[in-house]
Amino acid sequence: MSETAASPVPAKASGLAGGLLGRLDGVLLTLVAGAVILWFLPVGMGRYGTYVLTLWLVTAIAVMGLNLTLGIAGLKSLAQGAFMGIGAYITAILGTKLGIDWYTCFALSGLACFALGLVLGFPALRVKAHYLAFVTLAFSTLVWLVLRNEQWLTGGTFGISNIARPTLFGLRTDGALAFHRFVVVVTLILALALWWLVRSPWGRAFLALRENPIRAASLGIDIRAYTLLAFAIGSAYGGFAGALYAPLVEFIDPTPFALSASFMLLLMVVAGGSGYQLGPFLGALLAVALPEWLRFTGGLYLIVFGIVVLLLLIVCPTGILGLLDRGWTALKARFGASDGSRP
Amino acid sequence: MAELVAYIVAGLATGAIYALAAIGFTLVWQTSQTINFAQGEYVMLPAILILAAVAFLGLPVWAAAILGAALFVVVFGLGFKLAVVDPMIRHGVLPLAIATMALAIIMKESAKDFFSSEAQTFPSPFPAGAVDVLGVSLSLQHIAIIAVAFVAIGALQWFVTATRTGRQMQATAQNPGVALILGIPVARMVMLTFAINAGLAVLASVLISPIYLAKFSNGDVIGLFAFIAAIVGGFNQVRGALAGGLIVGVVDSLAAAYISSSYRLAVPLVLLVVIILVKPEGLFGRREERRV
Amino acid sequence: MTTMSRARVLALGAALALTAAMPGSAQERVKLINVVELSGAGATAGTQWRNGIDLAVADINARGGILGRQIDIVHYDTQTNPGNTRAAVQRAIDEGTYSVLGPVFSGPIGASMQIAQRAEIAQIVGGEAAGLTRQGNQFLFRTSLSQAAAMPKLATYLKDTVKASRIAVVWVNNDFGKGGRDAMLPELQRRGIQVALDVSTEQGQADFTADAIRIRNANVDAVFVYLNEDESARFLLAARQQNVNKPMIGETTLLGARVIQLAGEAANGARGHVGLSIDAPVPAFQDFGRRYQARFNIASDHNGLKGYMAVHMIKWATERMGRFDRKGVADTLRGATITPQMEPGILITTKIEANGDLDRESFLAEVENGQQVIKATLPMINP
Amino acid sequence: MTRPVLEVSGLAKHFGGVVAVDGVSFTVNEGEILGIIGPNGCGKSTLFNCILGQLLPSAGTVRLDGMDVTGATPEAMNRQGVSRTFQLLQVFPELTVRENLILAGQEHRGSMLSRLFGPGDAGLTAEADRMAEVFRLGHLTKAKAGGLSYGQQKLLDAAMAFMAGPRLVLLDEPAGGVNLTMLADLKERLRAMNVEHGATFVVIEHNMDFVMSLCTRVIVMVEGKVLMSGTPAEVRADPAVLDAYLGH
Repeated sequence: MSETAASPVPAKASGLAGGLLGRLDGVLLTLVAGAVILWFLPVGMGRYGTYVLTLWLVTAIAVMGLNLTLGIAGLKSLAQGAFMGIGAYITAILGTKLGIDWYTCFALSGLACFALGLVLGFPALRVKAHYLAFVTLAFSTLVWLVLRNEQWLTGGTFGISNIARPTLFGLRTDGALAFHRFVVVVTLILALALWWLVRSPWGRAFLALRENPIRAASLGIDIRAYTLLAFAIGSAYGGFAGALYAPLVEFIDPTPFALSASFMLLLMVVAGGSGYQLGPFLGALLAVALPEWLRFTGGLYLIVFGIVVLLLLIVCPTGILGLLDRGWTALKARFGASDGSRP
Repeated sequence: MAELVAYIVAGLATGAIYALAAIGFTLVWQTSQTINFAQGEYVMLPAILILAAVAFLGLPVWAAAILGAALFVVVFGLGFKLAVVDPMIRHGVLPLAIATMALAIIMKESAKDFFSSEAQTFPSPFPAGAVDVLGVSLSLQHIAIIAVAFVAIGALQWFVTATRTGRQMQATAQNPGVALILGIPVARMVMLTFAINAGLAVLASVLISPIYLAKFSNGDVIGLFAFIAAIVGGFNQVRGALAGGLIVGVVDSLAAAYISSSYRLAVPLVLLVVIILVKPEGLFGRREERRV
Repeated sequence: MTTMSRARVLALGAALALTAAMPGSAQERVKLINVVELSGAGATAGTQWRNGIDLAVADINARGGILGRQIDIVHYDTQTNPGNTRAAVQRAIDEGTYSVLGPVFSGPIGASMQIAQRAEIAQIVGGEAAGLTRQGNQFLFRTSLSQAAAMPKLATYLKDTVKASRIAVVWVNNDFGKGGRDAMLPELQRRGIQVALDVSTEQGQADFTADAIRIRNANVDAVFVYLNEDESARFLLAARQQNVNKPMIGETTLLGARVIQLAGEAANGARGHVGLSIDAPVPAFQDFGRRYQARFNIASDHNGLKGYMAVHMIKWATERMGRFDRKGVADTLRGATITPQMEPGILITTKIEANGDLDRESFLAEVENGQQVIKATLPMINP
Repeated sequence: MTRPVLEVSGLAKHFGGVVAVDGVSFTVNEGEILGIIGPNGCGKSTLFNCILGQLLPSAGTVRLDGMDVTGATPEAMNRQGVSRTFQLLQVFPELTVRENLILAGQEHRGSMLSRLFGPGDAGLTAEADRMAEVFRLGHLTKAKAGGLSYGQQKLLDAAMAFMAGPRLVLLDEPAGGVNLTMLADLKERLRAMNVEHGATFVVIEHNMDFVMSLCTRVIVMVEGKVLMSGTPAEVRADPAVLDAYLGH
């Protein structure tokens, strides 16, 4: 079972249930198994370890979205950090000022980012896909300015504190472990939704517009609609991640959503393996957990981190999973293919 | 009126710095499709290297400047090309762009951890003070920056259009494939553009550090503005990058003067978006080939 | 197969975290963890704070430690990011820190103060924003005056000494600058001083020329400058270049040794209110300044002093209790007055309010010929 | 009896001062296989791109089943039942043969919503496999398209053009670079599609034998203009054609 299959696996059966069975594959199994492991992993780990694990998952959600936009559909967005910020602020403001429950805030965060993605993508993608990078660069900084300047709404540089954590069936998730498990479930649901999406005809269309938009258009694929959707759905995942980030930290201010955050998220997509479904988890692990583990190197840990990332990219520009994929292919070639995909 | 002139001159001075950074940016983009997200750090670091040479080696400033500049051009011009760009370029624009982000982290953190987390004074090659021109008080340093930047860019333009090597470089930038067929040493020309990029960064660094003070975090703003300048001017033209830098500098200065200063940063960005919507190839860019 | 490898990676992480969380083997040592901005926007302030702490720990350990126990100091960088700060403070507590030191920026403090509060551990911070001590947190302590305490002194100075009636305010748009400005404006209004020009600048801003021209052209009596040290120096340089001949009034961040060092001649004439300054007419401060310069080859700003005092606050409280008691540190500090006679490392008599605010003497100073000259000493607000 | 499917009249395309297509008019009738030949650079591919919306024509009209579709987008043209291949190979190398075929057909099935929530193959696996079989690729459905031989990729490219059950197929040099055996296969398959499914074709081709043996009618283009049109026999016999093209 290869976890590295980026390309959609066609289903044999039709219908939702049959489709699910037909689509059973390495990615799905890894996601479910990973969720089970992560459910139990923090037991006895201390709140710090649990917190870092949770932060990793929350970051991975934002990276998953960007991976759809960039890795699958090939659109360069420099605003994923800003979308995360919009989600976090919607959740924090509605939650603390209006007392709206987390689930509504979560849905609204995703929805708002989806809508903003459409509004932003429409003019940007009018001419050429790579102008999206420039427009989102500007958007990112503008969002940050609004978050910082409009103190009446966002708390400005002082941020918003005391953001409540959600309750699930009357159970509170205030504790580190309870919230971690809550995030594991949400992450699994979002990852499964994306997994389904990538294997649907939509996913195939996204891939086609990344690989060869002119050919895709000649096959009747509505380039503009799919491009906008890929960007908007990816952005919505940024919003979802933000909606979890706010109650995780219980405090937000504009700094984690600045342009540099969008750059870091981009780095995570590429370093993990752009286009691979499990890449975002590895990329986020690299960016969230590696600096924490590197703290033993003392004050120079960020330099070490930078060097590790630089070397990683020089050695395998297609990211960690790209490297594994190549290795796996080489192994298969040596020992002969055992599964259906003959070369 | 006098006030307006002062704002514009100040804007032109910072704009000239952005232009130097943006020109290097477009040069490496043209010859090797490299988007250097460490461009701001490229302008930050030379001044730090020079100061470090003064502090740790006890060199006089002029010797430190020569050593620092040479070291920088070798390591971050040629070394960058060989060690980072060459192994990655065939995998497309994105992994390389991300690698330059990592490079930016390394440069910035190294400057901070191995030299100083604080701003440092940097000796000015030009006298302080101001001159009165038609009733407008203009800073000598600003005028000197504008003059030096223009001379440098003029020299670059001359080199590119009037010398054999320069024309070869230009041919390489426009079409490496054809250049190769014409017998132009493409690899050496590409190398040359990386060296020129590093050289321009050194110049920009030496020019601004007396005013801005040398500090590890200086690259953040300069990098962003150089990037904006390159897009505004059109990614594929030296002339465009020059104009883009100057426009962004002046717009920023005027924005600080006449528009809510907490949204000052927004003005060049809004300009950027408007230009993308109205003239996507940049103000001075060539229209890249087409699809309806 | 890959599921396995991922599990193994995570298990390894868990193991690492567990080892790290195990209490230190040294029974006769005390562990202090400093969580502070060593990279990102707060790196300059955070590095000074760390240096101050390192100097304090060296001093204390050289004199036999706290109650005979040597201090083990660990610094965790926050990248000036609230999420990372929270992780680092959580880690510090999981690793059994005796008290939490830092951070300095208000945002990261806001993100982490509940954690120390929940763990009932004292957190000694470098933040000055007025709001921090208004949330009823019994475990949060400052190391400097809050802006709410400092600004009235400055407003009075502007009114009575500078005799300004129209001023320009230049502030850095981060929590420090915005907090200071927001605390200052009502004080100015109360004293009938008009703010003719309100200039917001960016953190890390390099070019202040346009701001300086604006101020030169505004018809004001004085300029209130509330920027971080490096930006203050850049602003003073730009103002001098643009011939802004108005009195520059500010706080420690305008008059400090660092600013004078950087701005050179352009700093002359700057004046205002100084809380913690190595140039203050307090021998202990000056001695600290010399030793700091000798060790780190750089002049200390107020953050260096704050870090130094933070460790000594913990030392004093522990020795006062006569035992190591995490919660007790906070209880002992609250409402205490620490004098240099009781604890030389506190440098100046410091009164800790019930809410964690501080009260101290402070100074009015002016920069003359590249030196900070103290013109007057202001008494404590509630002695 | 024979209805015109595609009517092109006065179509022109200028690039700056260069006239690539200069007032071309022709009609394609249902069930016809129309060949367009001409020397390199005579504007054949530009003509295709103008008809199919890849380029905006400078002048002239394109009608499909009598409806004016001048300047419609490529995706709109495809939805109207016109599919095409490109001169240069344009399969999706990362996808398998089956997925390439599904991709070519999926936008003609169901709605956006059913494409999201419905089966991953849009119910097209069987049809894709059948089409692969038709184009002699049945044994390769699970292989990545990038790994096929050039000729096989050309077959796949052509097969993709038929997945949507098109009214009209425009093939841009389908025989280019394909070896003789494959070529016979391809020709036979195209003819079968024409006879069995009544598909209408326009073929741009250099390979004279291929065109002459496949097409029912041939247009000769020279320097952006139509030189003549007629049956293969007529074209072969025309001295002007020989002069302009065949003679050399």
